[in-house]
Amino acid sequence: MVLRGSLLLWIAGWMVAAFLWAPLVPVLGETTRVLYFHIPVAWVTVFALAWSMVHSLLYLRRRNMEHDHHAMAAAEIGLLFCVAATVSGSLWAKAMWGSYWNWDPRETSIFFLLLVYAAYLALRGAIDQDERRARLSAVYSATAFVAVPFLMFVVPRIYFTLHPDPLINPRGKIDMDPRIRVVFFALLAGFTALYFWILSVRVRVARLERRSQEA
Amino acid sequence: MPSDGLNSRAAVWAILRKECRSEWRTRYGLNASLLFALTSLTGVSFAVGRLSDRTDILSALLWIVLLFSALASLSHTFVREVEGRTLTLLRLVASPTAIGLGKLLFNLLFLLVIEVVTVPLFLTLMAAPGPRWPAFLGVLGAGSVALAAAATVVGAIISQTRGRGALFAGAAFPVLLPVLAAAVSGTRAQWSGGAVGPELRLLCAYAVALLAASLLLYDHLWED
Amino acid sequence: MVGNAVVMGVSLLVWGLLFYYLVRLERRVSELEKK
Amino acid sequence: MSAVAVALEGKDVQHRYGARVGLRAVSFNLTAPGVVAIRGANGAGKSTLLRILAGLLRPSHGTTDFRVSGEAISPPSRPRWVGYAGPELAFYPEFSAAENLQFAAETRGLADPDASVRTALERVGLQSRASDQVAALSSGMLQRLALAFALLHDPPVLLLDEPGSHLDEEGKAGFEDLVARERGRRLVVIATNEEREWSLAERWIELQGRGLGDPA
Repeated sequence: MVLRGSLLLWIAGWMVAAFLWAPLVPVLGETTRVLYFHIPVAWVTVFALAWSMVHSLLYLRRRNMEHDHHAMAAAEIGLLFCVAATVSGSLWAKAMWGSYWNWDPRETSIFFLLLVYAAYLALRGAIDQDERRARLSAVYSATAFVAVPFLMFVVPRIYFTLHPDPLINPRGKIDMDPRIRVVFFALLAGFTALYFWILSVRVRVARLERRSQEA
Repeated sequence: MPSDGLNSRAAVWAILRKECRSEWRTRYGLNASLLFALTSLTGVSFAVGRLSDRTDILSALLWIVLLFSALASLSHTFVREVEGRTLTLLRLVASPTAIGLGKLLFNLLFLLVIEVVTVPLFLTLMAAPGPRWPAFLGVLGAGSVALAAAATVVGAIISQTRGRGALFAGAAFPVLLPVLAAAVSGTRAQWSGGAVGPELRLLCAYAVALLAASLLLYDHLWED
Repeated sequence: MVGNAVVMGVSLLVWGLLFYYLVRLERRVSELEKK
Repeated sequence: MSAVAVALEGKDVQHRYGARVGLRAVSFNLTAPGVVAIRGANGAGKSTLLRILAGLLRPSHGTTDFRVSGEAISPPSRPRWVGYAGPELAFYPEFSAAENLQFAAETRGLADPDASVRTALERVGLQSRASDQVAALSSGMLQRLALAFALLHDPPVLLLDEPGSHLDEEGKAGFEDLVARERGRRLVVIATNEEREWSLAERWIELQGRGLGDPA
C-alpha cells in the first residue's frame, strides 16, 4: 500500500507544482498546462502498444497464455490513453489554432494508433476460442507491428505535405525552462507508473477469468 | 511416396492455378468486385465532374476507389475456403506458407484485373491529364503489391472470426493506410512533374516488410 | 488566477476519485483470487 | 510400397475447447503395419484425436510423436505422411471428383499426378463418376472420394474418421476389402462406433468421457 500511497502523492504533488510553481511557455501561454497531461498520455499510448505487440510476438514464440493476457491488457489500457491523448490534443489544437482537427502530423499519428487499437480489440471480440483468439490477435498485432513505424513516422510527414497551407507547429522543438522540464518528466514517470499499476490489475483479472473458465 | 521439399514451389503454383480456375468457374467474386469498382468510380466522377487541373484530388480519388475495391473483394479467397470447409483439404495438401503465397499471388492478380478495367476508365471519365506512364505504373504496381500482401494476411485472420468478412475493412484499413498515403503522394508527384523516387522506395520497402512478416506469420494462421 | 485554482482543484479531485476506484478494484480482485 | 517402419506415440494427449473438455488424457503407442480402432461415445474426442494425429490440430496438453523409419516428423509436415479422411473433409463443389484429386496430387507435388488420381479412384470404385461435379455426388460417393483422397499419395498411415457411415452395403464390403489389402502395408487407424468396423482392428483405443464433451 505504501507504493500506491506514494504514487497518489507523487502525481498530486507534481500537479500542484505544474499550476503554481512552473512558469508558462512563452508561445503557449496558459495552454502549457495541457502539455503535462497530453504528452505523457500520448507516451503511454505508444508504450502500451509496444508492450502489447512485444507480448503478442512472445505469445507466438512461447504459446504461454500469460503473454496473451499482457497483450490484451496493454491494448485495452492503451486504447483508453489513446482516446485521452486524442481528445486532449484536439482541445489543445482548438485553444492554439482555433480548430479541433487540422491533421497536424502528431495528431494524425496518435489518431492512427486509435484505429490500430480499435481494430485489434474488435478482432479479439470476434473470436470465441481463447487459444485461437490469442494466436490470431497476435498475428494481427505482428502485422500492425510492421505497419506502425510507417504509420507513425512516414504517413504524417507525407500527409503533411499534402496540405500545403502552412501550419505553425509550436510543439516542435520548444526549449523547456528547467522547472517545466522537472515537472514534465516527474508527471511522465507518474503516468507510466499508473499505467503499470492498471496493467497489473487487468492481468490479474484476466487470469481470474481464465481460471473460472477452466475450472 | 510423397516427394520432398521442392513441393512448396509446385504447391504455390498449383494453388494459384486452382484459385484462378475456381474464380473463373464461379466468377462470383470477380463480377462483384468489378461492379463495385465501376459503381464507386462512376459515383465519384459523377459527383466530382471533370477535374483535369486538380491532380492532387485526382490521385486521392483514384487510390480511394482502388483501396475500397480491394477492401470489398480481397478477403473473399479465404472466406470462401472457410465457408466451404475446404480449408481442411487445403491444409492437408500444402504447407501454410504455400497456401499464403498462392493466395497472395491470386489476390495480386485479382487486383491487377480490377485495375486494368478501373484505371483507364478513371483517367477518361475524370479527364485526367496524361500520366507519365513509367512513374504512374511504377507507383501503381508497388502499391498493388503492398495492398495484396497486407490484404492476404488480414484476410486469412478475419476469415476465421465470427463475422467472417465483416471485420475485413476495419482490420485491414490501419495496415493499408501507409500504402494509401504513399501511393496518393506518388501519383500526385508523377502528375505534377516531381520525383516519384521517395514514394516508390517507401512503397517497395513497405511491401517487402509485409512480405517478410507474412512468411513468418503464415505458419501461425491455421492450427485448429 | 482563480480559473487556474478551479482547474487544479478539479484535476486533483478527478485523480483522487480514479485512485480510490483503482484501490477498491484491486482489493476486490485480491478477494477473488483468494477464493 | 513395402511397409515403412512407422511409430505413432501419444503421451497424455488432451484437448480443451475453452471450458469444454474435447479430449480426455489418452496415451497410446501404435506401430505400422496393422489396423487400430478408436472407440468412444459421441463427443469423447475421436475426431479431435484424429485431427491431432493428422497435424491439423495442436493439442492443448500432452505430446504426440510421429516417426517414419526412426526419423521424427514435426506436426506441420505430418500431412505429407498421413492420409486423412473424415466428415470434415470437404471438396471444392465447383470442381469434379477427378479435378479435386488432380489439384491435391499436383499440390502435394506427386511424381505422376494423373496416375495417382486414376489408381486412387479405382481403389474406391469411383472411376465411372470421375468427371461428375462434386456438388452432384451423394454422401456415400463423397465418402469414397475422401478415401481416394487419403490414399492418393500412398501414405504409410491412414486416419479414417467414421469411414463407412454413409456407405451402402456394397460400399461397406468394398471398404473391408480395402482394409484387408492395406492392413499388411500401412497403419490404418479407424475412429468408429460401428461394430463391423470395430471388429476389423487387432488393436483398440478406448476413449473415456461421458459423451458430448462433458463440461467437466
